[in-house]
Amino acid sequence: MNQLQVLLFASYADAFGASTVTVAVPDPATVADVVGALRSLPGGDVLPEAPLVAVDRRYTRGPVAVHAGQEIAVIPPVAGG
Amino acid sequence: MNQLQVLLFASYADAFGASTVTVAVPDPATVADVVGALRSLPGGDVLPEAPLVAVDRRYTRGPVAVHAGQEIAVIPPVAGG
Amino acid sequence: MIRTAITDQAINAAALLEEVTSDATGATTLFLGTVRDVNDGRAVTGIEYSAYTAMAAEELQRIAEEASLRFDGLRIAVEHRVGTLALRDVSVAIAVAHARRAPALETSRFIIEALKQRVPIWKREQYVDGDRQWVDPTTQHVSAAAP
Amino acid sequence: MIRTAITDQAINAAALLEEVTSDATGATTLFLGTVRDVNDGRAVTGIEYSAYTAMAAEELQRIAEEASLRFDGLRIAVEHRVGTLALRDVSVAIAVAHARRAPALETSRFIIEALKQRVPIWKREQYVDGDRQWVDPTTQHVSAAAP
Repeated sequence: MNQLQVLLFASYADAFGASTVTVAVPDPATVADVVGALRSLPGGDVLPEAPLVAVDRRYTRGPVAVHAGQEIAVIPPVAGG
Repeated sequence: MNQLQVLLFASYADAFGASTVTVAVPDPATVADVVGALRSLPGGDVLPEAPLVAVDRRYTRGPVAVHAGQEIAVIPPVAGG
Repeated sequence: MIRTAITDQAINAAALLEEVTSDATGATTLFLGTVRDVNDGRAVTGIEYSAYTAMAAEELQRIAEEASLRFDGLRIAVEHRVGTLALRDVSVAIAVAHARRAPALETSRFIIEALKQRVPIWKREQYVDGDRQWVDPTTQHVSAAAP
Repeated sequence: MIRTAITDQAINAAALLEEVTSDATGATTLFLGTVRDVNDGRAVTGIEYSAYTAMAAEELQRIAEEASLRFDGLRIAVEHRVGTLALRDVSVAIAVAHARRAPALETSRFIIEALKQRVPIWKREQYVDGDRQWVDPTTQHVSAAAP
């Protein structure tokens, strides 16, 4: 297992009660593993079926691998403008 | 015959050498009569086959009647903006 | 609200923005036409705008009123300047505000397109070599002007 | 030219207009998003904008760069504000200039639509009754926020 830090924002940060959480995931891990680990934490039911995940400040699509040292963020529905 | 004043602007005013000209037209007259009379004046060859004509500050379409007392203007291609 | 004007004064774009924005609007758009340095491949030093002022004012107002029928709650201010303008001077300003962006953006476009087709305003470009020519958009190039 | 920013300062729309307009541009557009007094039927007193600032800055820049590929000679300046905004405060300003109006108008629209879809910024509305809620555009209404 591997410890990964995940950034949270807005309604997700409120739900988890933190703007950063640490999750334990298999090594190697994918974005889906991170989301699955988040879902098991208190507040995890705020997450939709397929939340947006950004790695190193870019949106990911599909089964992307993640590893320690990357900037991983779960992105609530955006509402800029 | 009737005397009608016609307003000219921009390239048409330059071509006719005046911003107002008086034309003699049948009574009753139409917009086409006004344009025909203008065409026979010096500078009249500046006019396209169907120049835009405004009566009382509205564009006309088709065989509209005109009479003295109305504000008659022949409108060069507009270029606002 | 609708306000339109043909003016011989410099256009204050910031004032138009202020005028249309209200507590109820969430999107404000501004379109500015400005004098640019090249047209049709010739170096332009300025543009002389002239108008059939009485009709231009009425036609511009009619356009804004037609535009206002397309969405509820639009706020519209339009000014078109006449006279001799230098490079970068604003010839036309169209400010539109609405609760939502789509009506504001679409109305701005509607007004500039209609203005260019219908409002009796003409421009004579002044070139570096001292020549001046009336612009004829229907031929996509400038037509020879009387001297 | 392209300049984009996420800022916690008030946006100076007139400065953005000035920045994008050049001797070579003939059309300048400005889009402003402002805080309005009602959303989803509730009286709003202000909006708190927050961002994933590092990514928002990068994503906004990517959007402007994508937009700039669609037409030659675009000049683009975009600012999005974060922090607590009051009624009428400007949350986003998009200024675009081009020699001709169609590229300027279409680019402005392209940028605001992409920004709303992609830039990681969130808003929490503050209501007259003291309640606050995060806005979720994907559900077309506000979702309950943690207290």
